[in-house]
Formats: sequence, structure tokens, C-alpha cells
Amino acid sequence: MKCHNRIDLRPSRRAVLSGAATAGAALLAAPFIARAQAAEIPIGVLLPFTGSQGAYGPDMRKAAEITTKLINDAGGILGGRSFKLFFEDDESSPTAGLAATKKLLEIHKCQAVIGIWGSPIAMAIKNVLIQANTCMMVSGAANAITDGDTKGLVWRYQAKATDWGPGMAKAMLSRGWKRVSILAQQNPFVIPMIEPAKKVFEAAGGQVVDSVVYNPDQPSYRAEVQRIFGASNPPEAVMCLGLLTDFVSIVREVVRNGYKSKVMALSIAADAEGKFIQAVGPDVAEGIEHFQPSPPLGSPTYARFQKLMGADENALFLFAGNTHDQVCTLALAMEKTKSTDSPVFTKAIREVCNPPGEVVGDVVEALKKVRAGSKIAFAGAGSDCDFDERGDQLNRHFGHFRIEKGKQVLVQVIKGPEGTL
Amino acid sequence: MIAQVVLNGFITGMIIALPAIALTLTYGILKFPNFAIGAMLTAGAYLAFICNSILQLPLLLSAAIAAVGLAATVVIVDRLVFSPLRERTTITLLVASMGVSFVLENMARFAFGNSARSFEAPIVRSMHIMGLRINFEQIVTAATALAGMLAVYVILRHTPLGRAMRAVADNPALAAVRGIDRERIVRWMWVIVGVLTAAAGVLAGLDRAIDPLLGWNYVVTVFAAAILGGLGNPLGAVLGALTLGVVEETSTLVIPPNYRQVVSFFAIAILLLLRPQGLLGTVRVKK
Amino acid sequence: MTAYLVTILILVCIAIILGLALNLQWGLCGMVNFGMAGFFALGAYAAALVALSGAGTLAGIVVAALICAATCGATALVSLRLSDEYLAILTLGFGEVIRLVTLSESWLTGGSLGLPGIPRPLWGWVSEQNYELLFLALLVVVVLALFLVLEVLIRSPFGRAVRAVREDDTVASTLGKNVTMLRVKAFAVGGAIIGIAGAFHAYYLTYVDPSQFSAIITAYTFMAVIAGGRGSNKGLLFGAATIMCLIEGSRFLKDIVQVLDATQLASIRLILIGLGLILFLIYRPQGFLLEYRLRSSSLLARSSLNGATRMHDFKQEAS
Amino acid sequence: MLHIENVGKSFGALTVLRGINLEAAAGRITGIIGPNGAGKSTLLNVVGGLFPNDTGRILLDGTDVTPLPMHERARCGLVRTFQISRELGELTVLENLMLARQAQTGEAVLGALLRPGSVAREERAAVLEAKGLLDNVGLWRLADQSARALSGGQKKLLELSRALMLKPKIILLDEPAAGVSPPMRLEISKVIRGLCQDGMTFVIVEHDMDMIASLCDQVYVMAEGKNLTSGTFGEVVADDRVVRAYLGGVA
Repeated sequence: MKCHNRIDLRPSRRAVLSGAATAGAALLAAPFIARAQAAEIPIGVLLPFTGSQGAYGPDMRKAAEITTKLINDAGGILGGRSFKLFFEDDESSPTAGLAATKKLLEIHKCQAVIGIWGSPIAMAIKNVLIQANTCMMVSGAANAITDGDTKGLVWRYQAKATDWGPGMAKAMLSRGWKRVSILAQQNPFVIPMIEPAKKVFEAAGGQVVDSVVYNPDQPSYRAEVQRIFGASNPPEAVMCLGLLTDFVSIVREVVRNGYKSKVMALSIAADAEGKFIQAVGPDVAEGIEHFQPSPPLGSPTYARFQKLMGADENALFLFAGNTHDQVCTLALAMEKTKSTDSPVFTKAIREVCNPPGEVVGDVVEALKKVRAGSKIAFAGAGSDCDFDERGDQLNRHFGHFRIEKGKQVLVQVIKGPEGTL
Repeated sequence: MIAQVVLNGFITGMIIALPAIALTLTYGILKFPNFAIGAMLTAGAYLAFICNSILQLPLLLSAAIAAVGLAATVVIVDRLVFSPLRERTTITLLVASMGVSFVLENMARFAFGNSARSFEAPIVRSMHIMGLRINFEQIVTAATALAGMLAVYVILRHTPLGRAMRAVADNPALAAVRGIDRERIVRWMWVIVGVLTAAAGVLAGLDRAIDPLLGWNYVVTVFAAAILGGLGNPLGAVLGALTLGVVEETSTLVIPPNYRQVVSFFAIAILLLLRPQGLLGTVRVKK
Repeated sequence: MTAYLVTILILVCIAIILGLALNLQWGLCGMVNFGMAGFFALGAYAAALVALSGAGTLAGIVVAALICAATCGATALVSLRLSDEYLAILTLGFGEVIRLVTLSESWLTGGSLGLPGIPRPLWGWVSEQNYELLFLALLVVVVLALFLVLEVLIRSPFGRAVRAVREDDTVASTLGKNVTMLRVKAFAVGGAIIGIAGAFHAYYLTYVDPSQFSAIITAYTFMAVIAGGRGSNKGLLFGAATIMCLIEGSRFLKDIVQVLDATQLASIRLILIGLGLILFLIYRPQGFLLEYRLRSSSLLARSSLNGATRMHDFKQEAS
Repeated sequence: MLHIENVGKSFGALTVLRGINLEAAAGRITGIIGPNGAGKSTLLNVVGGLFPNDTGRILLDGTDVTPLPMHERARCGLVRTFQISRELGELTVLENLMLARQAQTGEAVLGALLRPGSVAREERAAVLEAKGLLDNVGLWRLADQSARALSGGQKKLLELSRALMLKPKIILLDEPAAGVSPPMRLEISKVIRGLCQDGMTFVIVEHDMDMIASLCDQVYVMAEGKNLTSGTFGEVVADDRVVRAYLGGVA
């Protein structure tokens, strides 16, 4: 005795299963059809395109692409080999970032993985890359990324999180703001800034009135804004440590309530490659100040980079410049060592970046000089590109800006901690 | 300070009340909790954003177009998704609404990316009345929400459509016997849901920034409000929303603000333990 | 290539374990769990903390399973008098609470920085290059063991009673079944399995942080269970594998389709997943495979050990 | 066997039962009749434990079962069927029956996992027992069908067999003839009578007077939530008050 509907199901079930299997197989087989040429050097670029950090990926992608084109058009490296970039979306999720990294390593045989914006993603894939002896260039700020034995493979193109806080505090003190409050998003690269910033304020005789940490993705931030800005004796200024979406909500709330405290934010929120002004309009943005590890403003490399990106001289690229530098230093170090092997070429990164040597910003020219055997100190579009022995950047510039009439006006440049080179 | 916080909570509650009414109407008539309510709210906000920022129409007109557009959208969604599943279990419909939520939210993401957007409406500074800061947008919010609630009340109580809706909600079999076309009622219900949700989307977009996660951030609270009021009861939904708004905001005076969202969860957990039918719900006897 | 496949398979295995849990809770017992991601996080953090304290990875798995079982059981108990849709919102809210706690209580969870350096089971047994293969093997053994345990449970009188509760809890009560206990037990066992999945996730990534446990995990798990066939564990294996193939496969899609940017591709991917979910519900509500049902012949065949003649009689009557 | 004392029940302002008394003798079939709205089904629900009673108590074989929840009353041997059949549709006919067996080792998670031998033994015993019951009502050939696929009458028989599988002391039948074809009614009556001859006790709520007349030793008449009268079927139909109650109910 058999159940009838069970028999009826069989052919269609098989069809569904085999259909799914074929689709899966086709998808898995696809890369081999479109396989890269042997002479090309595959480089993985892991960036956020979706999820909560999705807004930050596209500019970095563009920077990586134009820089690569620059190098390849000039004849590439190692006697005519060119870079081939493979982009992957980390979906703002460490798990997805890990799977993507494996794909970059195993399917595309990438010689280095660069980009890597979010700190949690960097943390999740760090071990994999170290184990695979592959160079990793990150834009994330969390100190822990360069902790531990990295075999010299992990390089940070960003200031450490603990360096941001004191810099920002100094910038605020220089504006004469001594009574301040802190409003921060619960976020791995923001949280480590708070304590060092407080110390700097206290050392300078200032006072941190109140500090509130809020969660990302809340329907409203009214209660937090009310508590910080609407305090009975409001602070002179508020250090707003958040990202774009929440900062937009916060500023609207502040402006609409007519709170008088000044706002000092991270450029990642208050500029965000122009998206902040686009979102709130110039009137609301007027007078907001922001601060962040900045590109070497006014340097020829940065000016050229702005042009390459199709932007005017006011454009502030906070992460795209770092991606540009990552591609450049990869090319220089590979050319220097004549090797695409990570453990070999990473040894030369400090050699081509740190002084002493002739300061060169144009990567094509720098490549020529390296080939000619001269000692150079590459200076990038994201920073001067000097590294300590842990792979952390030294001599970072921090830019302090004010938004005036919808434009970024540079207030001052603050130097980050100098290390022994 | 406390008065200000209570006022803020009240306004937040007003924004939540509109989708909560929509949710409770759907539940009353179709007997399933519509998880897509958040994504519908997002869709409403983006529709208004298209009219306002891209086509440069005034915000009020944009909101009206968004309301019509979203009403049409949800009627189509019902036709394609929920109507084939009409006779299936609550949970099937609930999971299907999760699918709808995915589709709507990501259509917005596809078209506009992840960045925050805002309406082209100047931010007006707040007024001070009796020591309270009241801003223009709060007045707009309160007025819109009250108008929406009043409209729903009038429709449900004083129109043939409303009577038919209540009949279908109370006893679908009896309503069918009396010659009420259930599908027509369901269509009108979705129209009301669309209009209310679009209005809430515009208000939420004015209150903060518009991004693909806009509505999702409200989902738990909207559900909490509707459940608190007793699912299926529009007046209860309003009360639930106002209660939650005020409780969430005032809770920040005693607990860390980042735990604010937990408050609504505990509110429903405790209420459901004491009164499983919600604040205004009636006991449903299983026969 | 192999290492990438190993990674995908490990992620598939973890997805399968989550699916098995949901299949027990929702497929078999009809209790919807929208807080999967929250319980998963709870398991991962519990295992991570235990393993980091030096108590060993096995202890981590056990503690994760126990904690998740206890919280799931308590949730089921709280929702005792509530209908399904209330349980849905209650579990969803619970997931939110877990997320907020992992974010805010940094003294315990590291806050948004997370917990790095989580030890791995059987570390050092093989070379580092082969470790992931060993991890996969271990995970496959765990999946098989859980699969067998659940198959035994589903086919047992317990499974029957749980299905009866799903169909009609009043009838189950009138037949002497303690509906409360059955629901609590089924939900708790499901919770224990989610805890195990969380532990392996934490061990595989060696790092946990709140951003890993977004609500999308819940959506994927429901998708896997629905595609596989609610109630069928074998179907689930296909379901979870298909979903992961689609999710990871779309990475390759983007290597071919160059027109759209990554954000748009990712949103298309999620749109497709949403559509797939809806289409499955409408056109193939039973999924790939059907849930287990007792066949009279299977039991009677076994009872033939007792006496061949009786067997013969039954067969005649049965035909 | 079953002793109902002064049982009252209200839903909010609506009082449905006002002090019902009833005595069902062992090995007999006791009928409950009355016009619509008399509270018959509510009485069964209260006795079965679906709703708690407000007043009075319920004794089974001298034991007070009033404080016990539904499933424990079932374990005491009190089982009921429903007016509209409530088969477990996704379970097979056989599974519906096997479910009702009490004290199964395999119903505990650990029992199912750790004592496969006992479970298998019990399952074999259960299937044989179920086969006996299903043979008795002619449903064995449908054992592997979904219960949902059965006809209305077959569902009633399934419910009855399922109740028997529990090895109850008493079975409360809620309108066993409702929605069932006339030949099937006779079949159901025959099965009930046969079971009674084997010593089973029944309480039947029914509108089909032929069935009540042919089966019941003792008939209780309820109206407006109260006992109206009781006696043999002949006695109660001769009672003017009963006739008036029915007419009133109809009007």
C-alpha cells in the first residue's frame, strides 16, 4: 500500500533537485570560464557594498580601479605584468567577509587582499590570511587588528583608533571648548576613542560633562540628543562619534530644537564624501566641524588623486586615498623585491615607503625610480605612508574641517603621534 | 525635563500608531501579523522621496502621491502573494510577509543605495511653549497621525465599508452569508493600510533620515504596540503605541538609553503574561 | 579551490544545524522562532567565553547547548498561553535583547569590538594547512549525529506527540499529552541544537562580534527549512545546501555580470531570496521532501520476528 | 462511575451552566439531550477540562478530578470526542491511534533516545492493539492514509477508536452522529453498543433521538443550563416540560 501523492511528487521533486544542482554547478564553474591570464597578478579587494556600511564601498572600489589602470597603462610591474583586481562584498558581515576572502584566495589565487574596511571583518579574516601567508592591507582602525604575531603580513592604512580620540580632543581644545560631552555610536572603532579623548580633556583642565553610547539602527536618537544637548547646563561642544545615517538624524534633531552646543563630528559622518551635505542640505550642515585622519591635503599626490576621481579640489576622500596607497605600495614592494610572494614583498613595504629617500607621490614615476635602484619614500593620497614595525601608520595627519556654505573648509591639520621610523 | 521627555515620547508614539493601526487592521481581517509593515513604510518614504527630491514636487503633494502609490503597491502585493495563500495557516502568511519585506526593502536599496537621504523640506526651529520645546515637525506629525486615526475611526464606525470590515473581522462566515464580498473588503483594507503606512513613512523620514532600514527599525516597536493593544483592535493599537512611545522615552531617565528598545520587549512580555489578550483585546475562545 | 569549498561546506554544515533546530521547533512542533539569530549569538558567545576561560572547547559546546536550551525552554514557557503570532514577536524581541546585551555589556562580551582569539577544537592535531579539513570532518560528524538523533526523535512517540500538538493541542491534551511540557521540551531541544551551531560558528571564526548575528540568519534558516520541506530533515539537507549555493553562487554571478554595481547585485540577491521564499510557499508548500510518517508495514515487518504466521495474516488484511 | 455535582460555568456576564448534576453508571450509556443552547457541549468541555468550572465538582470513580488539567483527566481514564471531528490531519490514521497510548517510554526525549529497545517493543505492541481497534471499525485498510482524507463518518469512528486506545474508564461522545450519513449512524451505534457490552461506560450528547432511544439506559434533559429531568428515554419524552423546552427552543 503506497501513499499516492508521494508517487506523484517524485518526478517533479527530482526535477527541482537536479535543477538546483545544475544551477549551483553552473555558478561554481563560471570563474574557470572567465579565468585570468597567467601573466596578470590577481589582487583581492574586500569592501562593504551592502549592509550597514554599504555606503563606504563604492568610492574605494573606484580608487582601486583607477590606480590599477594607472599602473597597468604605464606597462605594469615586473616587466610587463599587470594587476587584475577581484572585488568582493563583505556585506558588512564578518561571516560573509570570511567566505569572500576564501573565494579571493582559493578561486582567484589573490596575492594580497586589500580594502578591508570594517574592523570586525578584518578581525574575522586576519587568521585566514596570515595562515595563507598572504598580505593583508586594512583600512580599519581597531587596535587589535595589528595585535599578535602577524608575520609582518598585516598593514594598516589608517590611524589606530586610540590615536583618533586625543587628536580630536586637541582639535576641540584648540577651538576653546573645555566643557564638552560625548555622544558615541556603539561601534568597534569609535569606542576605543572615548577614554583617550577624556584623558586629554582632563589633562588640559577641561571637563567631560556627560557621555552617552547609543546603538546603531535605532528609530530615533531623540532621547540621546535630549540628554546631551538639552542638559540644564549644556556643554560648549559635543563630540559626536557616529556614522552617516545616525549622524544625519542627530543633526536634524539638534538643529530643529535650536540647541546651541557646537558639534564636532567624525568626517566619516559629517562629510562622507559629500553624502552628508547632500542628505541634510547646506543650511543644516552650516557650522558643523569635523575631524578625521585626513589625506595629505594640498600635496600634489592628493590633488592629482582628486582629479583622477573626477572630483574638485574641495572633495575630501577619507578612505579612497588609502585604497589608492594600498595598490601603489603593493606595486612598489613587488617591483622592489621582484616577487609577488607576500612574505617576500611585504619585507620591502617599509623600504619603499619610509624615509630616508626621495619623496615621490606619482606611482608611475616611483616605479621607474625603484627599477632604477634609487631609494624612495612613497607619499600617498591617503597619507604619507610611513609604517612602524607592527604595520601601523605613523605621522598621520588629522584634518580638522568646518562646513561653510556647503563646502569643507580646512581649519587646521593636527599631527598624529610620531614614531621611531 | 520630564514633561519634555513625555511629550517626545508622545510624538514618537504618534508615528508608531499609524503603522500599528495598519497592522492591527490586517490582523483583524486576514488573521496574520504582517511583517512586511516595516518594508512597506520604507517603500512609502522612498515613493515620497522620488516625488519630492527627484521630481521636485512639494512635500505635501509628494506624500499624497506616495499614499496612493503605496496603496496600489500593497493591493498588487496582496493579489500576487497573500491572496493565493489566503486559506493557509497564519504562520505561512507570516513567513510570506517576511519574503515580501525582503523584496520591498531591497528594491529600495537597488534604486537608491544604502546612503541616508532626506526630503527637501527646510528644518524649522522649534517653538517654546510653557517651557517645552515643540517643533514644527512634531506638530505636523501629531496632526497627521490624529487625522489618520480619526479617518480610520470614521470609516470603521460610520460607513457601510467600515461596518462590512468589522463584520468580516468578527465573523467571516456570517459576513459571507450576509452577502459581503470579502475580497472587496480586503482590497479596501489594503488601501487603508497603504495610505496609513505611507503617511507614517513620510513622518519617519522627516523625523530622521531615509535609508533602506528605515522601516525595519520600527518593526519591533510597531508589533509591540499592536500586541500591547490587543491585536485586531485599532483603538488598542493607538493606546499601545502612545504607551510604548512614552514608556520608551521616559525609561531613558532611569536606564541607559541604549537599552531603550528592550523596554518595549519587556512591556509586551509582562503584559502578555498577565493579560494574554492585550490591553483592549477580548478573550478568544477556541471552539 | 578545495579550501574555499571547505569553507563553504563548513558554513553549509552550520546552516544545516540551525535548520535542523528550526525544523524541530517550527516544522515539527509548529512553534515559530523568529529569534534564531539571537539564540545563535547566545550559543556563540557562551562557547567563546567558556573556551576563552580555558575550560576547553568541549565544555564550551556543552555550556552553549545548555544555556540555549534553558533560554528557549523559558521562552516557550512564557509563551505558553499565547498563540503562534505572539511567540513570533516574543522570540523576535528576545533576539533583539541578545543583540543589545552583546553590544552594550562590553565587560563580558567585548561590546562591538567582540571577542577575538577563541580557541579551536582539536587544534594541533594536524598541520595548520589541513586543520580546516579536520574541522569540517568534525562538523560533519556532529551534523550526522544530530541528524540521527533527530530522526530517532521524530520517528519516536515523542515526535508523534509533538506533531499532534502542532496539529491540535486541545486534542493532544484530551489524549493525555502534557502539551506544555511537550512544547517546552521541543523548543528546548531545538535551543540546544542552535547552541551547538553557535559554538561551532564561534570556533570556526575564532572571533565573535555582534555584527555576525543579524536577522538575515533567521531569514536564511526559514528559507532552508521551507525549501527543504517543513518537517523533513533529509529535505533540509538539500534546502540548506541549495540556499548556500545560491548565496555563494551569486558571488560568481557578479564576476560575469559587470553591468550592475555591488550594492545593486546584493540587493537583487536578497530580492531573489524573498521571491524564492514566496514562490515556494505558493507553489510548493511541501518543499523538496515530505515529513516522516509512520508506515504500518514498517512496524509490522519488524514484528514478524514474533511470528511469521501473524505477519502473513496482517499482510492479507492490509492489502 | 462519573459523578457531576452542582457544576456551574459563566463566560463573563453569560451564565451557561447553572448547577448541573449528573450520574453516569459504570457499563451503561448515559444520554444528554436538550434544545440548542442548553449548555450540553459546554458541560462536556467542562468535564473534559477544556474550561475550568466555577462551581461544583466532578468525581471519576470517587476521585475528585476537578483540579486536574485536561491531560491528567485523560490519564485518569476520562476521554472525550468532539462535535466537529478533530482528527490530527497530518498524522496517519494509525499514528492517530498510536498517539493515544498512555505511558509510552518514547514520549520522553531521553526515553526515545536511550531506550530504543523498550520503545520498539512498545511500538510493536501498540500497532497490534491499534490494528485490533481499527479492524473492529473497518478502518485498518486506511491505516497509512492521512486522517484528513477520511470521510465524516470514518473520522467519527477514528475518534472513537482513538479514545479507546487510551484504555479509558469512560468516554464522553459529543454528537457522534452529527454530519454523518444514516447508514454510518447505524454503524456507529452498533460499534458503541458492542463496546458497552464489553463493559465500556459512555456519556453521549446527541440530537439524533433514534440513536439516543436505541442506545441509552438513562437520559438527562438539559435546558437553559439547568437539569430539566432525567429517566429512561420513554419517560423523558413523555414529560410535558421536555416538549415545552424543545418547542420554546425552536421558537
